[in-house]
Amino acid sequence: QISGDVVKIGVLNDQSSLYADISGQGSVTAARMAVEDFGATVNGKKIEIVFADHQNKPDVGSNIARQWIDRDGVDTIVDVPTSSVALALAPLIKEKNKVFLNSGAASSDLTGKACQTTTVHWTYDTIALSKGTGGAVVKAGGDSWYFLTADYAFGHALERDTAEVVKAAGGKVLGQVRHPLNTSDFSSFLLQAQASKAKVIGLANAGGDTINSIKQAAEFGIVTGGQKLAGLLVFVTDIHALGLQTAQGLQLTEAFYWDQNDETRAFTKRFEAVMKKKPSMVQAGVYGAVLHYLKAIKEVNTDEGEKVVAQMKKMPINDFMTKNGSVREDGRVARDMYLFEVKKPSESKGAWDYYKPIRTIPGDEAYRPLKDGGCSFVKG
Amino acid sequence: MDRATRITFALMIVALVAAPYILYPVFLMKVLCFALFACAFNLLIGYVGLLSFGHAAFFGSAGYVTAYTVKMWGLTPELGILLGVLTGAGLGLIIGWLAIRRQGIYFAMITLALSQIVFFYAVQAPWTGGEDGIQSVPRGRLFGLIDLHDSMAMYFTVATIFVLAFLFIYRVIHSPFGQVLKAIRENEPRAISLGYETDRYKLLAFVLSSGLAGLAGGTKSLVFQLASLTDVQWQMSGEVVLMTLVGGLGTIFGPIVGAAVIVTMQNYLAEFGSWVTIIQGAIFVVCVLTFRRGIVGEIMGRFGPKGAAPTGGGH
Amino acid sequence: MAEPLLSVADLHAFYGESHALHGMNFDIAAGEVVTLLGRNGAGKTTTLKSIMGVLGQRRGSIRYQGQELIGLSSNAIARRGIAWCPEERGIFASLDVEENLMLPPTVRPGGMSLDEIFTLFPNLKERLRSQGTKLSGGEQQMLAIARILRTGATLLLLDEPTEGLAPVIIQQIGRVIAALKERGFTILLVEQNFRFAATVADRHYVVEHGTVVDMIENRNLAQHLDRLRERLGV
Amino acid sequence: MAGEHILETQDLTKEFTGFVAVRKVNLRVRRHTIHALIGPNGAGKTTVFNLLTKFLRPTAGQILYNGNDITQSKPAAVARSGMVRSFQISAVFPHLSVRENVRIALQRPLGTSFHFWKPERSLESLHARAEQLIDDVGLTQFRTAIAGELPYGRKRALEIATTLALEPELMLLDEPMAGMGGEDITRIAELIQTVAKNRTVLMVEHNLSVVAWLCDTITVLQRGEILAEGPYTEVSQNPAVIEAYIGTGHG
Amino acid sequence: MFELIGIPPQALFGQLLIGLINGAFYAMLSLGLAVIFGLLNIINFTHGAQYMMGAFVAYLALTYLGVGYWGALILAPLLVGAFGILLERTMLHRLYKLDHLYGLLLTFGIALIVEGVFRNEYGSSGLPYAIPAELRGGYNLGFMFLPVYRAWVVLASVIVCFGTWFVIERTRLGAYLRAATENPTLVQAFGINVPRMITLTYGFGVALAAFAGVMAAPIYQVSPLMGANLIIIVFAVVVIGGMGSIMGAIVTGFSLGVIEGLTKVFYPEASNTVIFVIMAIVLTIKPAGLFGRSA
Ligand SMILES: Nc1ncnc2c1ncn2[C@@H]1O[C@H](COP(=O)(O)OP(=O)(O)OP(=O)(O)O)[C@@H](O)[C@H]1O
Ligand SMILES: Nc1ncnc2c1ncn2[C@@H]1O[C@H](COP(=O)(O)OP(=O)(O)OP(=O)(O)O)[C@@H](O)[C@H]1O
Ligand SMILES: [Mg+2]
Ligand SMILES: [Mg+2]
Repeated sequence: QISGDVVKIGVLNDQSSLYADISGQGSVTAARMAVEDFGATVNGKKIEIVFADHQNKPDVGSNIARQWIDRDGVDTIVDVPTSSVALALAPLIKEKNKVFLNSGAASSDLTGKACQTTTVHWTYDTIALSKGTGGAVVKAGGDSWYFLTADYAFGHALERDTAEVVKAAGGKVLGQVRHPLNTSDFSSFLLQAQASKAKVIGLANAGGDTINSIKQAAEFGIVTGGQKLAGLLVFVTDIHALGLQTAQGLQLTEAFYWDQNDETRAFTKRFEAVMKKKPSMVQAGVYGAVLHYLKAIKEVNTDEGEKVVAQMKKMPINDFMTKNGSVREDGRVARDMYLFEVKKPSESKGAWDYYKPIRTIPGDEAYRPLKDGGCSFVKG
Repeated sequence: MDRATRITFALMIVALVAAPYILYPVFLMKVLCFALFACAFNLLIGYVGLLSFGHAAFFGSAGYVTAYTVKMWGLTPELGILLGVLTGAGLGLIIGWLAIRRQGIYFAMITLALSQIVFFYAVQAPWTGGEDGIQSVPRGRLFGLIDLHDSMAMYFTVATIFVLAFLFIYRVIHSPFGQVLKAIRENEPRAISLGYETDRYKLLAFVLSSGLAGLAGGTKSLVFQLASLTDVQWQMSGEVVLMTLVGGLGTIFGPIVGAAVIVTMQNYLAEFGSWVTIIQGAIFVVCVLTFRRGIVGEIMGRFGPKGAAPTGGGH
Repeated sequence: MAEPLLSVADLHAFYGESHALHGMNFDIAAGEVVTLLGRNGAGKTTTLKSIMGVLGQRRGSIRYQGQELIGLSSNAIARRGIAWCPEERGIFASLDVEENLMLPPTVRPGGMSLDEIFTLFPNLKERLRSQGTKLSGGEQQMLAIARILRTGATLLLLDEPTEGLAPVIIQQIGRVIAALKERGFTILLVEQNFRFAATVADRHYVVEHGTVVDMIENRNLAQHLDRLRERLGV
Repeated sequence: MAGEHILETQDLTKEFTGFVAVRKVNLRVRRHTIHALIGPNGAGKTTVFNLLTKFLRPTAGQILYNGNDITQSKPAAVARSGMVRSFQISAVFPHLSVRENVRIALQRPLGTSFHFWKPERSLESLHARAEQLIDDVGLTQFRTAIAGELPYGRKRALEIATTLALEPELMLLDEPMAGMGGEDITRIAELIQTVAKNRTVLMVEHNLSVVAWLCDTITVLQRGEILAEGPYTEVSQNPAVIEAYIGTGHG
Repeated sequence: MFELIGIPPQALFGQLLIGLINGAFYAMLSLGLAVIFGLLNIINFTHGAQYMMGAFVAYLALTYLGVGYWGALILAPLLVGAFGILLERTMLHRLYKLDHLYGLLLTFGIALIVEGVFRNEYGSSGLPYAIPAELRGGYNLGFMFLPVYRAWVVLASVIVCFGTWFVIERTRLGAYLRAATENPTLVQAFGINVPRMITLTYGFGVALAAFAGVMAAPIYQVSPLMGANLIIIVFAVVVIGGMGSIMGAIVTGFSLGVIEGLTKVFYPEASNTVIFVIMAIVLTIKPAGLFGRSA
């Protein structure tokens, strides 16, 4: 019952712009490693990998997805950073009864309002990030916030989720400024944030916008002036782009850091052999997701989306980055998240030695409670 | 139509009928939508000499309107598309009216500016769904009968729309109106001194073009069951310029070829990942340097009757 | 007769495929004023363009002061002391009248001074500050001539300099040309208005279909008048 | 149909930033005459043309055409009302054939010019007339030639043919003979004479022999003001005119 | 009345100053574009990429050659300028007689290639570049904290802008350049080597972009796409100023910075769009832009 007698895995992500570094070819490599470790076949059927660039555009993404499923017999679509693309694909994949293993996208709606029985949201989401970073920062005394928010759906979501966390933890939100995507100069917004006298400036944006905000915050003496920055969607690659000189002291949440333990270092070593750089949490997540998917197929011996995902939800997850995690009913993968702080240049022992761990956020508290998601098929 | 055109047209029809049994229909539909879009654009640049850098506004907003009315009001596809066309034309009337008195690059820029304002609206307005766009739009039943979720049915609907629009454009170009347009492109003051209110002719041409762009946009949003910011972005306006140029500016079949080439490129290059843009760039460079009149333009220049080739360059 | 200043031999010129000059032959001695007469489309302008080197495709030979010009770029040709006043005047819109006037670099000493120029063309002096193309048709023509008088070039190629000029101005131009001849300038003049040509030129070449079909000395123009009339169809 | 004057201006004035090109000109053009506007370069002739045909708006003054005030109307409107101009710098549609050039002018009266749904065939009825006009200006062998490649003089001829196609009541010709060889001049001059029979012509021309030959009335402009007016014989004797324009001993 | 809008005056001063600073950047960037368009009639869509190259040269010079910021300010314009000259000689020079479209398409293609190559080499999320030690810190103006580096940006930009303006509008060379844009054939027939002049001009325009790139490196994200996002805005600045008008580009650059700055306070969401609103308004009122010579 394996369609086309081959299990075809389609890695669909940003190969050419904003998120190419955190996903891109790296994710493809991660997927290949997973297949390798699983063994080239599942129940005697070959496993193939294809990949493509969705340019962060929903229409391009869904176009490729359709083609893959209708014409090329792809059985699962993996990674898909950029919430808008992910949200466009989820229903499509469900309609075709294939599997959607999302590692790259942030939107918590994927397992909330927009949940699908064929979707698994693997690595992280806006809630986990805001809970991790937001919660921790408030605990550390940063109880008044001002948001720098990208005026896009994901920015709003990030701001909304974090604001809730902050309020829940007894902090207050003094205001926010919504900036257009791809703004090059943030000094004006930063000045407004400064004027708000908030203790913490939450950066509810991504990629270049985040980097520019942090760079210019340093330049305008925001941090030395006593205010703290909280990057809500920051990847290790962004830190690399900033340099420790500017990024030091920044607190952020990730699901994986290459230098956590021997297992992660081992994985990184293999990954680096191919990619010549360190893996991001998204890429690490792709590995885990693909491996788990193949295990599920092995059990149920079919590639029908619903069945496979149902099986994935039955089995616990255990790999180098996820310890006894689980796929929840709504498709959310519950696993530990980690709060890090960026080292000072003096503390760093070399290239890519950027983080020091602050605390681990256990899976059951890191994510949104099942019932609050508003996912249609979650009963109770 | 002259003989060459007739033959090419016949071949095109044959190809359109045969294609879906060989190639992937959704891909073909994408090509057709963009071909139509490019033809609409070419009507303006190729035959009036107006370079609009804001056509995405018509293409995209028509897409939104069609998607929204079909999804939210449950309109039938044909009505949805019709509304799309009207949106395009209406918007065209406003933007055209503001822009039409400008010359050359300034015309391009004012259209760009206005389309960027449309884009801003699309980002801000709640009903367009920000960068998520309007998703999982039902294709519905054509005239309440034919179920368009069957991709063949959808394909032949799109193909029909395309052919009709193509014939319409051909007729416009070769109408008395078309003649005046040519004259205006060649020497506007002279056309005025012959008693033509050139602005009105240009405006009408602009509205026709934007309406057709709307047709393309509306149809596309049904094909992909999605309307998104991509289609209102200035890059989209740029893309249609590229398609037209690659195919052959001011040639009747050029835009179609151009669209086919570019879309195919994007489609099959997608697997080259990060090399896509490089390859794309290289192709544009080659186009401009080696066959500037565009694919079709060059062919006509080489084999076609003398003077048949479009006139690249000028002002 | 001494080695001519300019000698054109078997000159062919092309616009794309269309063959405009079919073997022009003529020469000009230093200090002479020579006209090319001919109907519209005969090839007069094309001849000047070929000499100036602004027309890419040309064959044959154009020798100036004994050196071959074919193969040289137009700026090199200009530096050898040849100046051109085009048919369509070529006044620059983005420059004001003064800038237009001062634009051509001086290639030789001995050009006219501004004062001399202004005494010839009083209109220009009044309009120095206005945009070049805002001048009237005739004023533009004057400006186009005036600016090459400054450069000190020794061979002037004038393409229909009297077109659209008022009789008084035409007479002025006539005087200018005479004055220039005095100073030893050599002038190749393209004219339609042969009554004017007769007042200034030493010799006339008659051009038809891209070749020289006749040459008439100005002094015995009288007896050949009918021949010329019939050739030009006046 | 008001009066013997088809065109009248009252104190027509045009000022360009700080420079008066046309000053209080009162021009009267009698119906069915050929009227010449001459004057030194920069006198304001072309500007007057541009004012009459609304390509420039007057700073002050009025323009009456057939008795009604057209000071505020649009260029195209003026052209449609039967006052048509030609340009000093020749104006054709370079990439169209000679015949198409003329046809463009002919098709307007059909009133189908906005009909984007009608076939081109609907214009073929015009070819006969077009070719006749082309023959009239002696371009017979150029009918199908591309206008842009005609030599200068031919372009002028074509332009006149196009202007004639509009059956104008009043033709404004700006230096129609400029850059033409004797042969063409004669032909065009005769042409003008024939067409002038049942219409009015106002022309700018520097070629005095042509002016003398063709024109009934001559207005001499200088520095934007009318210097003299009258028949050629009279004007050409006027010392002021000789001094300012004609000069001694015919150019 | 500021309070009515809810912004205390001194904060507003701060915003105005910031606006001016950003304006300095727009001015510097649009300058090169204006020069190139004005003199070559080419809409140089590679400008963004060349700006990016400038920033990257700065980074590479630092990491591999140990050449610091000041060195880069010289080195980058030279290298990138040379690259520009290469482009002009090999490709652009074939396009002058053609419609703007072709130049735009070609340079756009080149931009894609360049950005693609850099992305393959250095990834998309960018590279670090710190503010040079001499220019760290800032002045406390009471109503705001003015980083030294920003002050330097303004200074440099003002010098570069007015230097360029003077050369083009007030010198003989400038007159040649302007004339050459209109009728190169004739200018060459006057004895001026137009092709070489044009090549050098393009090189200069590109060098300006690179210079701006180096200026940007310490404060903006240094990534292959840093220019792609900017080009359209900068281009808009040039258009508002009037294509090819140097003064126009400069004035518009600065004033736009200020207007954008205010928008960032009163309607931040629109701060990227305001420029287009202005462009629409300006072109509706002044068909050829603020300083444009209307045809
Ligand atoms: N740009 C061009 N393309 C094609 N043919 C041209 C071009 N310019 C001129 N010709 C042709 O070359 C021939 C000579 O033209 P040229 O302008 O030299 O004639 P001319 O004697 O100067 O006429 P005129 O007295 O009208 O200036 C003409 O037959 C003309 O048709
Ligand atoms: N747009 C303008 N701006 C400023 N001055 C102008 C403009 N147009 C014309 N002029 C000036 O007005 C005067 C009259 O110009 P006009 O073209 O009417 O002269 P004209 O009588 O046609 O001369 P010609 O016989 O040489 O064509 C000239 O001095 C000219 O410089
Ligand atoms: Mg000539
Ligand atoms: Mg005139």
